Amino acid sequence: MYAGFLASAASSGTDLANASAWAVFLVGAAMILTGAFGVILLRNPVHCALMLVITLFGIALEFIDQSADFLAAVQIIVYAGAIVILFLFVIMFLGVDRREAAGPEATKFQKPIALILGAVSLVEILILSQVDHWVSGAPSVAGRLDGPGENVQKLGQSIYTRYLLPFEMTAALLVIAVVAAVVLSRRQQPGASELRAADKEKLVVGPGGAE
Amino acid sequence: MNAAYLIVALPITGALILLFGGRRIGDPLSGWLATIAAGGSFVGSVIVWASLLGRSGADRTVDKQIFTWIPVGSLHVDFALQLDPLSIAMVLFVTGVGSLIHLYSIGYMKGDRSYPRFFFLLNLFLFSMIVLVLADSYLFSFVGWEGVGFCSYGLVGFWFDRETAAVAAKKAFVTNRVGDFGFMVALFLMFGHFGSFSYSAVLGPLASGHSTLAGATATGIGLMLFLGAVGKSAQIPLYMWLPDAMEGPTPVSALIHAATMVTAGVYLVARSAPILHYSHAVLWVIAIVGATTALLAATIACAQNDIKRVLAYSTISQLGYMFLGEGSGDYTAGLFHMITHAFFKALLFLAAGSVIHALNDEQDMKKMGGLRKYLPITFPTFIIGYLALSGIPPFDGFWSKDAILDSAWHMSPALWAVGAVTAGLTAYYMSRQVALVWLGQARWTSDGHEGGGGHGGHGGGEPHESPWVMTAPLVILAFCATFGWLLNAPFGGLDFVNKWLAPVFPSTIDPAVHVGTGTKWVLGIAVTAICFLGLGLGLTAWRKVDRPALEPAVLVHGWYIDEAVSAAVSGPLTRMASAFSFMIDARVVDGAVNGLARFTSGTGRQLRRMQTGYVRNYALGIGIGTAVILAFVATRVGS
Amino acid sequence: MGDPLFNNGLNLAVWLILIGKVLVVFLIVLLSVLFMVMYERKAVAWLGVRYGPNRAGPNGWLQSLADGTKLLFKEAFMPRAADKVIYRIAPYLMLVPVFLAFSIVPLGGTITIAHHTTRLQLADPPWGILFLLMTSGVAVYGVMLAGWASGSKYPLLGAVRATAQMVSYEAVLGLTTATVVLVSHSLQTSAIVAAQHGGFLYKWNVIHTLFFPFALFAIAITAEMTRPPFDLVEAEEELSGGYNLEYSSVDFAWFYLAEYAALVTNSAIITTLWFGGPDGPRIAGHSIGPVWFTIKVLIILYIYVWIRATLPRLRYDQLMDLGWKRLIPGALAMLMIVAGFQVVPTSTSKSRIVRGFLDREWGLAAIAASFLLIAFLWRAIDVGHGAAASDDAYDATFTTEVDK
Amino acid sequence: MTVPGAWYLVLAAVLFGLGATGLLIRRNVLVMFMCVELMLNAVNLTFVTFARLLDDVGGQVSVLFVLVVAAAEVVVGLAIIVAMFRRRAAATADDIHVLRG
Repeated sequence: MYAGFLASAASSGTDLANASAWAVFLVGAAMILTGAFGVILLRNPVHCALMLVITLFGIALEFIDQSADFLAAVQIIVYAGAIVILFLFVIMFLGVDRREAAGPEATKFQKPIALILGAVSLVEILILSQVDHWVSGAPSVAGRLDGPGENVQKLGQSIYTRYLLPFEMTAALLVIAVVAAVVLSRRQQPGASELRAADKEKLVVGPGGAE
Repeated sequence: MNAAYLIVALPITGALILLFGGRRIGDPLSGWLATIAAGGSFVGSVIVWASLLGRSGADRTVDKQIFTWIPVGSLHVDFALQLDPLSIAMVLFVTGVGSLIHLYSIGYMKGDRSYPRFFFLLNLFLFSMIVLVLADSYLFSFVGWEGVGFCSYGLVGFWFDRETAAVAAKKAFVTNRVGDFGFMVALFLMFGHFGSFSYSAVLGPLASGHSTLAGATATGIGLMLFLGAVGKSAQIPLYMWLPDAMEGPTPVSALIHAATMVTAGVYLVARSAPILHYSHAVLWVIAIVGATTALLAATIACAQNDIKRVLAYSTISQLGYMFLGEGSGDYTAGLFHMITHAFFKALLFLAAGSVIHALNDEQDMKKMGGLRKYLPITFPTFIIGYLALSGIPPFDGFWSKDAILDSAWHMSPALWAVGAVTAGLTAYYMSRQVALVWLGQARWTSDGHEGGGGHGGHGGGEPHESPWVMTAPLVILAFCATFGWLLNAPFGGLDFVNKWLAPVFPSTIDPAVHVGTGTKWVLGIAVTAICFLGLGLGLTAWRKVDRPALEPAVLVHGWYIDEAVSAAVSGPLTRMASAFSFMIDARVVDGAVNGLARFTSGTGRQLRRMQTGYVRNYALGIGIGTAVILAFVATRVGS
Repeated sequence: MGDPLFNNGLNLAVWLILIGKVLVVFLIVLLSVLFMVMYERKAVAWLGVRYGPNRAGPNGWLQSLADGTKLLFKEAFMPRAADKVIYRIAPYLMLVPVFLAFSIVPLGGTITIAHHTTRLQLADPPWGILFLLMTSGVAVYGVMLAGWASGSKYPLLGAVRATAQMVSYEAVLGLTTATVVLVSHSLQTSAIVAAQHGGFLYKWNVIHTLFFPFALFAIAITAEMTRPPFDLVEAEEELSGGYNLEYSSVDFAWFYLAEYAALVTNSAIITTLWFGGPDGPRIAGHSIGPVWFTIKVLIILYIYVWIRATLPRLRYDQLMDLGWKRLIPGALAMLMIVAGFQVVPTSTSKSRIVRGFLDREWGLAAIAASFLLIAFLWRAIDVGHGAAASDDAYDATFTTEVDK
Repeated sequence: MTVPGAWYLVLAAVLFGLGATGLLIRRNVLVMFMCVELMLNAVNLTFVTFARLLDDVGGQVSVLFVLVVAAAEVVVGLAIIVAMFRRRAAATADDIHVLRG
C-alpha cells in the first residue's frame, strides 16, 4: 500500500506517477486473480480463505489506485480483519478443514456446465469490453469526488446527509444480523424453554432413571 | 387550530393504551383514563370552535392534512380533517355528550369483568365518530362510518356470553352492512362522476351553483347516501336493529342513541345537502320516510314494557323527525333537533340506567313504580328529560320539534299532520313510562328481584341513588335539556345555530322556509295542545291501574315487521339458497375450482422435478440466465 | 498535509532517505524488543524481590541476546500433521503487522537531511488511525494460522480462544479510537499529536476525552496483545502452552519477537493517541520530542510489567463478559458523550446562561442517553444472567438427582 | 491515475465470473460463501471505478453499504452453517437438499 501512497505524492514527473499507477494496478490485478483462482481451485477451506485474503488485499490496492483511501482501509479492516477471520473461526470451530468430499456429484452435469458457463461469460465480457461507452451516468450527482479535501471527509459528509437513511438502515440491519446470529447459533437448553418453574418441581427423576 | 389534531388523537390514544395496557391499568383507573381522553377531546373541540369564531363566516373552513392516504394516479385521497361550522358543531356535541357518558360509565360499569375492554370500545367509538364527522372526504368519512359500525357491534354484544346480546350485535352489524352497501354504491357513483371523494371537490362546485350534475345522477347518489343514512340512523326499513341494541350496557345505548351512531346518518344527509338539492325526489323520499318512521316507531313505543325499549323506539321516532326536517329542506332544524335530542335522550337513557342500576338490572316497567321517593336526583332529571321529549315548552324538545314541524308544513300539511300526531303519541307513551316507573305504588319487592349478572356488589335492600359519577352527568344533561333551546331560540336574535351553520347551507341549497309568523303561532299552539292532550291521557290512564288493555298485540310486536322479515328471508330465500347450493355451487363452482386445482397440482407435479433441493443447481439456473442476458446485451451493443 | 519530504517530487535522495527511515524504524523495534525482554525480566524480578538474570553481560543485560542466539541454532521441528506452508508463514504473518503499525507512530518533530525536511515518522497517511486498526485486524491471522497449522489439539484450542478474544476486543479498540478521532478532527497520527499540543496536559486526549475511553482502550489493547491478565491464549495449565506450542527454534523466536514488538508498538501507540506523543516541555529552548516520547513509552511499558507481576489471569467467560457486556457498551456511551460535546454551538441567544445551556444541550442529551443505554444494557445483562442461572440451576437439579 | 477505467471494469468482470464459477463448482458451503464474497468484491471494484469516472462520491458510499451488508450476510450465513452442523456433521451444500420436503 505504500506504492499508492508514493504515487499520490509524486507531483512532478507525470511519467513516474503514471508508471506507479500502472504498477499498482498490475500488482493488484495479479493478487486479485491469484486469490480468486486459489479460492475456487484449492481443496482446503483454510487455504481458500487465505487466498480470499490475498484477493481482498488486491482489491484494496485497486481502491488506493483510484484514490479511495478510506474504502481501502475499511476493506482491510472489515473484510480481512473481521469477515475472513470469522470464516476461519467457523472452519476451525467446526473442524471442517478436511478435503472436500470426493463423492459423486448429486447432479451429473453440474460441474461441466458450470465451467462452460464461466468460459462463455468470460468471452461475453471480453466482447463487451470492446465497447467504448462504459460510463453513461450523470456525473457528480451525489457530490464531487475530486477537488480539495480529504476523501474521508467527503465520504462522511455524503453518508451523513444524503445517504443518512440508508446508513441508519444498514445499522439496523447489523443489529438484526447480530441478534439473528445469536439466536441461530445458541445451543438449545434441553427442555429449558418448555418447562416452567412449576413444571420443574413436578419432575421426579428417579435414581438412574434420568434423561 | 392545531387542537384539531388533539380531538382526533386523544380518543385513539386512550383506546390504544386501554387495548394494550387495559388489564394492567385496572378497574377504576382505565375508566378515568378514557374519560379524560374524551374530555380532552371535548376541550380541543371547544378551542377549535373558539378559534373558528374569530373568523369571518366564509373563512370558517379549514383543512388539516395529516398524511396522504391513497395516491393512485389521478385519485388522491388524504387523511385530512375538515373543520367547518357543521363538523365543529357535530364534534362539539359528540365529544361533549360522549364525555358525560364516559363519566357515567365509570360508575355504571363498576365491577364488570371486562371493564377496560368497555372503555377501550367507548374511546374507539368516540374516535370513529370524530373521524366520521371531521373527515374531509367521503372516503375518509367512510372509515369512521365503518369504525362506528364495528364499535357498535362490539358494544351491543359487550356481554357476548348472553345469547340475546350476541344475536342483537349480529343483527345490528348485518343491518348496518345493508346501509353501508348503499354508502359504498354512492361512493362509486361519486367517483364515477366527480373523480374525487373530497368534500371540497364534490360539494364545492355544487354549493356555489355551477356544476353539471344531472338530475338522475344526483337522485342516484342521493338515494344511495340516504340508504346509508337509513342503515345507521335506523329508519324504515332498517330500524329493527336499534331496539335490539338495548342488549348492550345502558351507557352504550345512551351513546348510540344520543351522541354517536344514529346521528351519523343525519350528519351525512346534512353534509350532502348540495347533492340532495339537485333532486327533489330524494328530498321527498327522505321526508316521507322520516315522517312514516316517526309515526310507526311512536305507535310501537306506546306498547313496550321494557324501560329501555320505549326509549329506543322513541329514538327512532325522533330520528324520523330529524329526517323529516332535512327532507323538508330545513337542515338547520334537523341538526338542531339532533343536538337537543342528544341532550334529553342521553339524559333519559342515563336516568333509565340509574333506575336499572338501582333495581339490580330490572328493566320491566311493570315491575317498577313509586320510585320517586328513592331516587331523589334521578327523578327530577328524568322528569326534565320527559318534558323535553314530550315537547312541552319551554324545554328544548319543544323548540326544535316546532321548527321541524314548521318546515314540514311548508313542504306539505300532510307531513305536518303526521308529525303532530306523532308528537301527541310521544307525549302519551312518555307519560305512560313516567307513570309506570315513578308514580303509583311500588310493584317491586325489596328482596324479590334476583341480583342481575354483571354489577353485583349490592344484593337486596331498597333501591338507592347512584354514585356521583353517575348523577353528575344527569344533572349536567338536565341543565342542557332545560336551557339548550337558547342555542337556537327563534326570537331575540338568539338563533346561534342558524347563524353558525349559515355558511354551510347557503341560500342556494337551503332556501328559507316561508312560513308566516302567524301560521307559526297557530301551528305551535296546535302542536302544544296535542302534546298536552297526550300527556294528560297517558298520566290519567296509567297513574293507578296496573294493566289497562291499551297494548294491542300488534303494537307490542312492533307491527310484526321483524317476524315478517324473518319469514320472508328464511322461507323462500333459504329454499333458493339450498337450490343454488346443489345446482350451481356443487356443479359449476366446485367443478371450476376442482378443475383448477387438478390442473395446478398436475402442473406442480411435473414442475417439481426442477426442485432438486441442490442449491447449486439453482445457482446454475441463475448463471445460465445471466449468461443469456449478457449475450443479448453483447449482440445489441455490437450492432 | 503529508510529509514535507515529498513536496519536491521523488528523486534519488528522497528514496535513500526513505529507505534509511525504514531501516531505522525496523532497528528501533528490533532493539527495543531485545531491551524489553530484559526490562521485563528485571522488573518482574525486582517486584518479586529476586535477582533475575545476572550472568550474561553486565548485570545480565545481554541475556536476551544470548537466548535469541541459542534459539536460532536449535533444530527447526515440524509436526507431521502440520500444514507445511502455513506453518512456516504464520510467524511472519504475526511479525509483519506489528512492525507496520510502528511506521505511523510520530516520534517527534521534523529533521533535515541534505536539504530534505522530513518528519520523524516513517509514514504519515491521512488515514493513519485506520492503518492502525488494519494492522490490529490482520494480526489475528498469525495466531490463528499458527494454531491451526500445527495440526495439534492444544494449539488449535489456543488459537480459537485467541481469535475470539482478539476479534471481540477489536470493537472496543475501534470505538475508543473513534473518540480520539472525534476530538482531534483527524485520522492522521501527526495531526492527532499536533492537536494535543499545548495547554499543560489538558489537551492530552487522556484528559480531553474524560479518561474513560483511555481506560477502555488500554484494557482492550492489553487483551488484543494477549498480555496478562488476558493471556488465556497461552494458559499453560489448560493448554500446555497455547498456539505456539509446536513451534521451536527460529520460528518460535519470531513469535517471541512479535509479542514483545507488539508490546512496544502498542505502548508507542498509546503514547501517541492519549499522552500527546512527543509533546512535552522544551529544555533550554530545544524541542526534545523523542526524549519525552521514550520516557512516556518506558513508563507505560513498566506499567505493563507491573500488571503482569500483579494481576491473576481471568477466566474465559469473565473475559468475554468484560468485553461484550461491559467494555463495548461503555465505549459506545463514551463515544456518544464525547460526540455530544463536539457539536458546534449554534445558539444565538443573548443571555449567557441560556447560550451556555444550549451549547451544552447536545452534550447533556448525549450523557442522558448514554446513562439510559447503560441502564438498559445493565438490566438486559442481569436478565440474561438470571435466565442463564435458572437454566444452570435446572441443569444442576438434573445432575444432582442423577448423581444420587 | 491514468489507468483507464475499462481495465478495472474488465478486471472486476473477470473476478465476478470467477466467483460465480466457483459458486457453481464448489460443494463446501463455506467456500461457496467465499465465492459470494469474491462476487461482492467485484461489484465493489466497479462501484469505485465508476465513482472515479463519474467524479461522484455516491459510488464509494455504495461500497460502504455493500461492506455492511456483506458483513451481516456472513454473520447470519455462518450462524446458519453452525446450526446446520449440529444436525449433520458436514458442510456440503448438497446436504441441505433434505430441506426440499
